[in-house]
Amino acid sequence: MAALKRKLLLCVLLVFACVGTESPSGAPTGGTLVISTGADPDILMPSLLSSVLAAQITDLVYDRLAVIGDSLSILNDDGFTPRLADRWTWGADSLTIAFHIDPRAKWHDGKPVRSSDVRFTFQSSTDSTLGSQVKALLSNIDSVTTPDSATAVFWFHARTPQQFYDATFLMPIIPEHVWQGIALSAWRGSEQAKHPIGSGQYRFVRWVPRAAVELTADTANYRGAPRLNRVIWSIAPDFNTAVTRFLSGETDFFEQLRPENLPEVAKHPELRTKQYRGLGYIFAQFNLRDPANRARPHPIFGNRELRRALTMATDRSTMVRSVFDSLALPALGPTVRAYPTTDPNLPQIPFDLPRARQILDSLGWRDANGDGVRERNGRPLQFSIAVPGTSRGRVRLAVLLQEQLRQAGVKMDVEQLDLPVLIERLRKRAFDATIGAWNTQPSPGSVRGSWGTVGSRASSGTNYSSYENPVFDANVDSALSSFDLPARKAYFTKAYETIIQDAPAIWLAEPIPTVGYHSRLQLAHLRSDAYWAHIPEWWIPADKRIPRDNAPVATSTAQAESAGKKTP
Amino acid sequence: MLRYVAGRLVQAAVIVAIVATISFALIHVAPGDPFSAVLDNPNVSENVRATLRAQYGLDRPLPEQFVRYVGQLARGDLGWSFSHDRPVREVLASALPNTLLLMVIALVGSFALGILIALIQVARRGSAIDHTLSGISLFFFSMPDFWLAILALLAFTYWLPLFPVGGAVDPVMHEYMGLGGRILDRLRHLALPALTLTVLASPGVARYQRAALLDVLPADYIRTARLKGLTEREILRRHALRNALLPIISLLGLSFPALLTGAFFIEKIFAWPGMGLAVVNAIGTRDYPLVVGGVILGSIMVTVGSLLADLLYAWADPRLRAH
Amino acid sequence: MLGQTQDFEPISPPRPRETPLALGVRRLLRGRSTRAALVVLGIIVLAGLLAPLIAPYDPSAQPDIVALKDLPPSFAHPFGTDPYSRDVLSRVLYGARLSLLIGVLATIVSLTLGVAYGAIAGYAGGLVDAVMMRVLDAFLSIPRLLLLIGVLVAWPRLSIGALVLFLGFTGWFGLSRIVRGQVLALKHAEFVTAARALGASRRRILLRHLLPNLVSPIVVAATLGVAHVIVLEAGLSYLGIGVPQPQASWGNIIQDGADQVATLWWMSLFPGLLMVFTVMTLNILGEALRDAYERRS
Amino acid sequence: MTAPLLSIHDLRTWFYTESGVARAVDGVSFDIGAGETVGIVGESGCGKSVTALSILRLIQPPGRIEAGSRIEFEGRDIVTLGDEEIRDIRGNRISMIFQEPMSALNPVFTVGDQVAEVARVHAGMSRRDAWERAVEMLALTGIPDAESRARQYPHQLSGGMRQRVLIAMALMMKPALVIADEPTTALDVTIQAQILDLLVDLQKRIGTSILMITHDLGVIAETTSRVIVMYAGEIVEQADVDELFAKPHHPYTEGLMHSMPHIGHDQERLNVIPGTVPAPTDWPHGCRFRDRCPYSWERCEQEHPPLYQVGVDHASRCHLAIEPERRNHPHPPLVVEEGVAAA
Repeated sequence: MAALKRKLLLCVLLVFACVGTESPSGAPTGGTLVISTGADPDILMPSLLSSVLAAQITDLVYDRLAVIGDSLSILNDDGFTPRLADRWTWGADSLTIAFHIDPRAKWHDGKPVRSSDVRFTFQSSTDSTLGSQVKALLSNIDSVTTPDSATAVFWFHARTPQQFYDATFLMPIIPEHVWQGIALSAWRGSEQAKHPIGSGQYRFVRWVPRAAVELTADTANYRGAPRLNRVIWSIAPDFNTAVTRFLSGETDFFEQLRPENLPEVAKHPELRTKQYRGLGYIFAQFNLRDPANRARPHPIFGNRELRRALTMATDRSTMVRSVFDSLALPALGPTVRAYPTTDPNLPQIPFDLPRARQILDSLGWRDANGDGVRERNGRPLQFSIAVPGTSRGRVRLAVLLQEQLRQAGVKMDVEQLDLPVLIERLRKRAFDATIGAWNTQPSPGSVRGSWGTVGSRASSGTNYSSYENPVFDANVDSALSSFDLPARKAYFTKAYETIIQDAPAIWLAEPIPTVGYHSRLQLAHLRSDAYWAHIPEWWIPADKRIPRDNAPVATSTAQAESAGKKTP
Repeated sequence: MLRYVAGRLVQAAVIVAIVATISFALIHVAPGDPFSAVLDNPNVSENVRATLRAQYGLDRPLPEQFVRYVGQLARGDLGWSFSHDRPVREVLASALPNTLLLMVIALVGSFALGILIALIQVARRGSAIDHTLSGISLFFFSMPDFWLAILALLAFTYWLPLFPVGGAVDPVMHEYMGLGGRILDRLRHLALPALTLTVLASPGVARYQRAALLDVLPADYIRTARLKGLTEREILRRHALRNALLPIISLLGLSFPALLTGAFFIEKIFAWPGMGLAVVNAIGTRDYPLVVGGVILGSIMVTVGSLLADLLYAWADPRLRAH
Repeated sequence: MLGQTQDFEPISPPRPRETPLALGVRRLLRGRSTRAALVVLGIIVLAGLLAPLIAPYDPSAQPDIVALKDLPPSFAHPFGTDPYSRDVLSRVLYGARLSLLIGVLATIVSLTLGVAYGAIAGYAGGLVDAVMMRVLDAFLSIPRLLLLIGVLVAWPRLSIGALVLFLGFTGWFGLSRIVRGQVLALKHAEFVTAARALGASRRRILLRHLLPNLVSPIVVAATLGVAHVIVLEAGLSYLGIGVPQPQASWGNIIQDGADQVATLWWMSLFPGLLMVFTVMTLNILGEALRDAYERRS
Repeated sequence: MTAPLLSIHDLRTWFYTESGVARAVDGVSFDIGAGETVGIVGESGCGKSVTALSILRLIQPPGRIEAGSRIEFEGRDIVTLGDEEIRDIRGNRISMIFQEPMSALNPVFTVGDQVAEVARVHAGMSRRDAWERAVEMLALTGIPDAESRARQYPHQLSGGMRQRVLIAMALMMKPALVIADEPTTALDVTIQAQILDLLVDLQKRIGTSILMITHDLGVIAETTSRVIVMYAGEIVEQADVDELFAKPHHPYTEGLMHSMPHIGHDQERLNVIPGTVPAPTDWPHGCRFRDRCPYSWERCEQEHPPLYQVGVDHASRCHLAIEPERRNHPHPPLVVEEGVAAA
């Protein structure tokens, strides 16, 4: 203790001296990573969260049974590496998988991780009282049983290529003993959802809303200590402040640079940027059904030719360059290039303004009164597009689209809405058009929900366009049940071709996520679905540390908890 | 005096009651039900919705809702902020000290600066210095709050990075600082917003005070003072300023709304975690209870401020003190 | 300036046939800064009115969304371009039009309400007056911006007309107090008593005798009111609850560039400067008017 | 006769206003002997108050005492004194009493403080000594219970009391000259007489000279020994008080006499003389009174009359001095008062 004190004193005296210690594995540890972010997490509870930041934090605090490989293959257990489960065995009919829990695994409060925690996680996630968004994705899992405290067996309804993915990826495991006493309906507002206790390599220290979230290395972790001592998210009130904090060196890492930030970053020799392939795409989506009466087609967008004409009138690649510069590519369709099943040469509806005008003319939409807007039977070709006002990229795309469509004689009003209001309208299908963005998961199967008939008919479905084409559905289903990559790819390609030609949306952009980081930071691979997945492997060389790297670390759980409780 | 205070207190209570009525009307007359966003939001938990319904008694007849609402207000219950997932009162209470700190510094700073400028101007009235200062005052006086704040941010955090960007403390390192470091950290973060608000508020004070001094100067008693053989300086300091301070106390009361408004924009732009930032952010998230709570609290602050100013005036003016 | 010597009042007796307004204007035009302010304001108003003629580009045209966007000020685009490659100068000119229009219209609404309320309260007197004044006190103690935020958040997606109305509804409190004071003072003035003795109707007294005496405070309040509304509108637009987006107002243009202030500084600077000049000239004029009238009375 | 206490020579105080140069005082010369009481009488705007203020150099911009003017006091020319020296004279050697005792007192200080301030400035007295002296002085001016009155604020005193406070303030340093500018105009009739008596009484005790400025000939008659009549920035007549009342020479003085109200009858303007004082920016050529004068003839239009000697120590700025027969042919004034037509 006295020695420790002396050491601390030394730290204070020699602020710039480094106190790197060696971890058991021999890799140097120490250092603080400060990530700039522009908003608070919503809730630090894996089955309830919806913000990306919350996912980053909980992914580091909680563990899954196994994690997906960097190739993002979802086929069986290809490329998956052990986490909480140190090994697993498939049932003979492949309808069961038995996971063996790593006996060394402990929760951050010191209790061991047991198979009952896995079962508890599954049961709570699929309980409709909780209202988890994961529930729908877990439909193929019948149940989880626990023959002994170290074994959790997943029982599936059907044999599918992504069984293993469903069982492991979708559910970070939560501790039963922490949550069981709380009614499911009260989870959302609970203290536990603000002070997570997991089994990951980082433990939670504090969350001061609008200021910071701090994690510290779980030095006693069953997988060994992570290399960085601490990870802190510095929460700025808005995007620009977040960027400025990064540029000024107040933070080390910024997760999503905008094109206009690149020259700024370039002015700082100590800063670097790095791109990785993302899983998101942005599109202008039409409501194909009449908002007033869903039984009827939409008076404008019900017509496939008209929708195709709108796509034709849109110079997508120029728009993308205008808004994202080099940080995005034109979107291919309802998919991203990172999937191995995506053909990067999918045929597109070309930009052809004269042809678009021709089509609109032939459909009877003509500008008879010379006001620049086409009309048919007295109804002008006019609609409003709803965009979340907080998303600058989408607002910009909408304003550009407005001008492009104006040239084709289409009047589009841009309506900026607050995100919750917009989501509500989409859910009720009470909209004409919107600029949407999907951040997909490693599985391309999510397209079923967002563009398939299932997602259109189900009350909680996210196919807001109500696009329904059996050809598309059939090809997606075939792809998802196929174990052979070329076959999967062929089916998906057919499905994508179908939907692209039906044009329920104008496929706008596929952003290329670009992170900025301080050169002292040694990054590991940035995984497409979660750049933060490998944060425990990031490190800062001892000779490049700065005072904040050596700030004392909260070590014990008790300390961590009291620090957590301090937050109002 | 006591009667006067009592009268003013009653008046303040009436004001708060009317503000409450207005806010109630806003909630219920507004076409886009301000709670639809909450009540339909899948991310809002059932008990929050239940609280909201109970709070506003949304399914009861209007008069009953009103009585309920006023009762809750009287108990200091401003409802539930769903974007913060905490009672509005707590959100505002934790933000209020920051806003008050900003306002008090700006108030003291702007009055000191404003009076100083006015004294300089009046001492050299008609000179080039007077005209220049008048011009500068008017220029800043005419500046929209948010625009000056944007410029200040641009100038002193981007172009000339003297001050940290946003917040009340360093979000990362503050926890790890010693006492001295923490104080320094706070001051560094406070400096720019407080200075900006001071600069925004000073011209009004300077202009008002200059006019007040000039109003006083032709007064016969100033001539009397001159006649006694006092120097211009003594006259300005002893006789004129003392009299011109009375209108400045009225200005104190009048300047609260402007100061609060300025604080709103400044908090937004400098991310200063006060009630302005809370309310402005609540606009974005349509957290209506928080917005209304902010309006009510802001009005109370203004009312209390002008009440204090009035009492101060009554105390400072011998003609009123006697009664 | 001759106030020093009380003996010395009647320098030049007012010309008998001059109306108060004409006298005010004549007094007004004497100051150098006032004349300068009038010229500057005139230019800005004219520029707003003639925006369609003098704006170098269509304010909503996006000539080249890749090559011409985010351009700093240059000869071709004196105020630069915005992220949609639109010409900021043209937008600022059209913005002047809208911002001034909103300012004037909202002020007209305020004046009507303020004069009506103040005149009624002052003329009625007694309990009615007392109640009306207490209500007014309450309104006065709600900061106008806060009140507007409360209203505009409750009424999302307002048309510009409605915005004008709300700006007007929240701007009459101060004036009505002045009007009430004047009416109260004038009510017992000899000429009103005389008119009443001669059997003039209440309406006639209000219109023929009281209103003309209210002209000066109204003109002053109007001038300063327009300035205030312009600033308010810009502030609300900056917060995203003012003028809806596709239209350009000064506040809107600043808001367009607000999330990139550091890189698109010209989008904040120029509309802001123009706004400051407008408000400044209006303030100068308002004060000069006040001086002119106060010296008369 | 010994050298006069105050000797004013060719005093010209002009105001440079927006509408032109207002020659408020335009070549005034007179003397005041030690212990003497001199009155200046005239209508509003005739320049009598500006003359008084000029003596103390209290003219504020845009007003200015023109070069060539001389105000000799105790051997020094006030016009050219430094700020320091003039301040030393103010309140000390020369003091002044105003018309409005309410506004002349600072509302936020007690009256005792204000009286004491004079002693602190000029005698360098301590706060305490000055206060005692002030109370003494207040008592001397006939304020009952001066000790407690001194602790009161101006608004707590009656008008007469306030005037006494001002007198106490003025006499605090036993000045050589007190200028009383309409000291009784704002007061009740009964108080007026008391205050005048007090002034005369104190003058006798202290031996100070008084320059009494008023529009009220009654006050003049009661208090002064010599009278100066001012009109349009000039002295139009000057004589011993008895001489003047017995044999007024200037038609303006005559007019004043005719319109003289009974003492105490407060009347701000002597409306009986038709017409108004012309604008100081635009004095008429020739005689400045001619437009209102019942005797005026061509000479009055062409020649600006000098001060004619019309008796022993009696001067008048009227051409009647050389064409006395004109007095027998009065005619109605030339100018109808402005605004009469409109009324």
